[in-house]
Amino acid sequence: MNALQGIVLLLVAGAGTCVVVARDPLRQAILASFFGIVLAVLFFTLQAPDVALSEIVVGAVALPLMILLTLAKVRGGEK
Amino acid sequence: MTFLPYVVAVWLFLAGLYGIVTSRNLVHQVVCLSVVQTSTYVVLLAVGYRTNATAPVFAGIALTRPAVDPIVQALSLTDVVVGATVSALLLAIVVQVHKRTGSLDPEDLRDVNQRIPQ
Amino acid sequence: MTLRTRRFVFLVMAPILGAVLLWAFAGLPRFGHYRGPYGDILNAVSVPERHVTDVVTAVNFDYRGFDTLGEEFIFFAAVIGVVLILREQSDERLGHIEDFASGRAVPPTSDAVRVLGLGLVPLTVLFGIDVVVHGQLTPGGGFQGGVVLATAVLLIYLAGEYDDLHGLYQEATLERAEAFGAAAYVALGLLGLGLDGAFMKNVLPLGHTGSVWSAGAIPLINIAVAVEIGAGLVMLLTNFLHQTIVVRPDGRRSPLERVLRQGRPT
Amino acid sequence: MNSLVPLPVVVPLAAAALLLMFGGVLAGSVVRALTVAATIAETVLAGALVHAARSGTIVYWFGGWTPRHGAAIGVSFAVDRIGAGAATLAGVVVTAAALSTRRAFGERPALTHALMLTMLAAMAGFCLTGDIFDLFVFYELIAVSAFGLAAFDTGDPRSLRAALNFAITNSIGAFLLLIGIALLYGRTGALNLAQIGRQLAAAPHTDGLVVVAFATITVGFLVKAAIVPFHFWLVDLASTGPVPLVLILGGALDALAVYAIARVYWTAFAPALGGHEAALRVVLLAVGAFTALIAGAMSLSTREPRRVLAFVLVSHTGTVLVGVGCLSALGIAGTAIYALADGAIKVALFACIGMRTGDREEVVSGVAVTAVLIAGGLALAGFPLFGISLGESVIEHAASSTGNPWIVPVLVVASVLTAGAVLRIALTAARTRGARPRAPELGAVAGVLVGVAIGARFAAARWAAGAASAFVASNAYGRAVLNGERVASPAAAGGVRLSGGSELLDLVTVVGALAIVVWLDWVRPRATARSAMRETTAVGYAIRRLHSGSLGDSVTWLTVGATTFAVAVAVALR
Repeated sequence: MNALQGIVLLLVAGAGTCVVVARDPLRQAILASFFGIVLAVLFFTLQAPDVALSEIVVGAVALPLMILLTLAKVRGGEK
Repeated sequence: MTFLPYVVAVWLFLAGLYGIVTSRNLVHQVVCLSVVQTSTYVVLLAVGYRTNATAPVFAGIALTRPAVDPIVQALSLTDVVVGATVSALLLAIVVQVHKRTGSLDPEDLRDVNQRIPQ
Repeated sequence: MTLRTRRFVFLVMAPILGAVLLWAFAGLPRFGHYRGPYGDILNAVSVPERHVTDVVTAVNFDYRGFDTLGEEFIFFAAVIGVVLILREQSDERLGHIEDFASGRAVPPTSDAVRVLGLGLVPLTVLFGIDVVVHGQLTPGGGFQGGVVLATAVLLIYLAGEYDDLHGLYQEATLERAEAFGAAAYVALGLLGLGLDGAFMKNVLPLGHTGSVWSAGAIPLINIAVAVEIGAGLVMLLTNFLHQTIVVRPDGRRSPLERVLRQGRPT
Repeated sequence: MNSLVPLPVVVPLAAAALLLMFGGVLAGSVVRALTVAATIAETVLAGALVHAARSGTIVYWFGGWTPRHGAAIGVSFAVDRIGAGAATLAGVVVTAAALSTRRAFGERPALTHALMLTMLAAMAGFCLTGDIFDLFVFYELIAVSAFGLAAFDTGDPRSLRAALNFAITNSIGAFLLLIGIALLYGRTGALNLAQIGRQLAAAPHTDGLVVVAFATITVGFLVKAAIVPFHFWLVDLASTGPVPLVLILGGALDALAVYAIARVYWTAFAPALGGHEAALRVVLLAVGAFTALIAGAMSLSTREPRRVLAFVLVSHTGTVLVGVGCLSALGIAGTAIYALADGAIKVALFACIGMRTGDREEVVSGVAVTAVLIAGGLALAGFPLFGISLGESVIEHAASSTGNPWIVPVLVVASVLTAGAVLRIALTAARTRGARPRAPELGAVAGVLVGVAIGARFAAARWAAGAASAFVASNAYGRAVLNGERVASPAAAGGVRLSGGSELLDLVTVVGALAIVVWLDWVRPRATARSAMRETTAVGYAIRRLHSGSLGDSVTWLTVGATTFAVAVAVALR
């Protein structure tokens, strides 16, 4: 394992923990997007560009977007 | 050091599970579930990795170059799609739960109106 | 269980579960020492046998194409599920305006955002098509390209053109497109069954390795998948967006902007 | 004949896609008719495979990718009689469910029926596949199709909660399954079950990896089978979810999940773990017996009809697990008969109870309903006419002959409890003059299924012994899949003979069940009858508290169960 992989792995663990620890869903959505990007970087370093590309479009874009839309809906009703 | 990917995977699995168990917000719970799932991507890709090998894409490189395992990547791709779809479904249910109960707290969904026996 | 009991029970169990899992991982070959044989066989034979350069695509759409058929139907079922769950109930009115009765007006989308958003649409479409048709050559393919294509539609929303977009299609059209993508995958599988007795057999001419029309049925399957994923994802997002519609003073609606401007709740 | 093999999966999938494409303009009754046509087609195709597999396992390679030098490069279906029989059962049950959708899935019929079809296709693939990742894909397709149906009743927060619970716990189960698959793949470099079996057996000793891979994969299926303590989602869903979905879950899905445990064990693990069989057997039997007993007891804690049936369902899945857990051909044979007859009876019972879906104060009544409920109760009690009695006695025999005679009293008690619970609902139905059931087709469905359950007594018994012997022949399976040898089915020798049940035990169970009804409804205060929906005892209240539908509780129990099971397997195999 090279140093880059080690660093990215630790970043993944850290980012994942932050996503869990963040109890405010809006902040969590942004963190989840960041987590998706870090994961994609990890997949690139593991020589998996196909998976990395999917993770970017899904984990960093589509999923956070759906979370934001859900929050838009439920926050509107909380007022 | 070479054990790090698996430690990270176990960590993500348990951290996400902890989030689900202690969550007070359904959206948070759904996101934690997706964190649990990322542990499976990490395990799969780590299992198929080979040091100093290229990606299994042979555009412009010799076929004899050592490459990492393409199978686990195909499996992870499926896994990513599954994860996204399950999250979408869960979020849709969460929207409806909020519409019906006005709350996102999973604890508010419990059965509490059962009569206590004398 | 109370929250505290739950946390306590979990924190007792989790280290044991973690230890058990690590015990198992210790039995794997050391990281970086993949031993094969499955992946190595396919790395060696895919390029000569299937005329692809991206082996992952050959695995996904040919050697293990049946798995991917299942995967596409997982997506198919999920989209149907979301449409069902978010369908309008008899006691609901379109748009749930009452949910947004905060009394605050949402400012209209600025022209700059609109121009930028719409300007990006053709670029995104081109990029999406590029990702789809080069699936067998470079990383990417029908799934990733389909998501990118759906994003192009999303940009139109972002630019605040919801009403304009809404005129472009009806939900039934999207449903048909999604179903068509899924059905086309099945049909390509049946082609192999009909011509050579094996479902999912790639019977089309393989072409020259490295060209866009190579690898037999793989590009066609990629296109089918892109149609299904693209239409399905637009349906997913439309349904979520539909739940968040707000009526703006000038009669236009912009949902996303509201979230982004609103920030954290007070 | 060979090109028939993929069709039980392909036909429903194609039908689902076409339904979505053109079904939007069709009337509900047309959509239902088309769906039933597709499910019947699947049933007939799977039934044809049962017939075709009588002379040995049929191996089918998708894309024509046959193995090279004993290494699989594609995905295979490996069809034997038990697998094809399970796919047939799935077809029968989904057909029954599709016939009962008029009230439950009245809106957007094309969409709901398309989901039922993808679910059926996935169940068929789940039964027929010979590849462990393909098994995972179908596991997920079943789940994702079911999630949308589970949350269909969006007006009812309890139903939504059940759907969330279902989706979250099943997803975690799927992740555990996938981790197990990754472990096996890292060790063997294979996804084909037969190839994994060979590679694992070639290793000199079993280590932590094999043990934990077995544990995580099994837990993944136990979650789907709703074995205690993974059962919370099912109790919630079966007591609030849409009836057609509950029919599928109760009639086939839980049994299929246990089937998958048997399939993976006999193909991938048995060659390597064979030496530890006795210890492993005790673990599996203990889990199954615990489930049968605990859930059976809990089924008497409430009078809410669907909730009672939910616990009955869990209890009987425990019995199915006991049958598989015997790790013998006789156990598999008993399980096959039991699952077929029990599945049919449970569909009939849920069909009757679920007629008045939607309102919380469910009152069932009517002569036909009462008759089916009484027949169902007697069937569960082991009335000799039904297949359940034969299946259970074969399972008991299998457990005794593998050195675990303690299973016999456990299963008898579980039968007494669950039969008593069902007879209590029948009694309520007979005494209540509530609304008449408004869906005559459900009565017809129920009648047919009671017939199936009786038929299983005689028809299934004839082939179960031979089919089970072929199912457990790991070596022959491996040769058929990887070497393309046409291996003749082993004769049903090997000690597999099905003897009929002991009539005395059956009598004891029936009398016991009746005694429970008399005790709870006459000897004890009459108050229970009046407040049918309320828990009236401290125990009932405690059980209700435990099953309050909390998502966090379900996942906590899942963690506890998974950890305990993994540790137990590890200790047993040391």
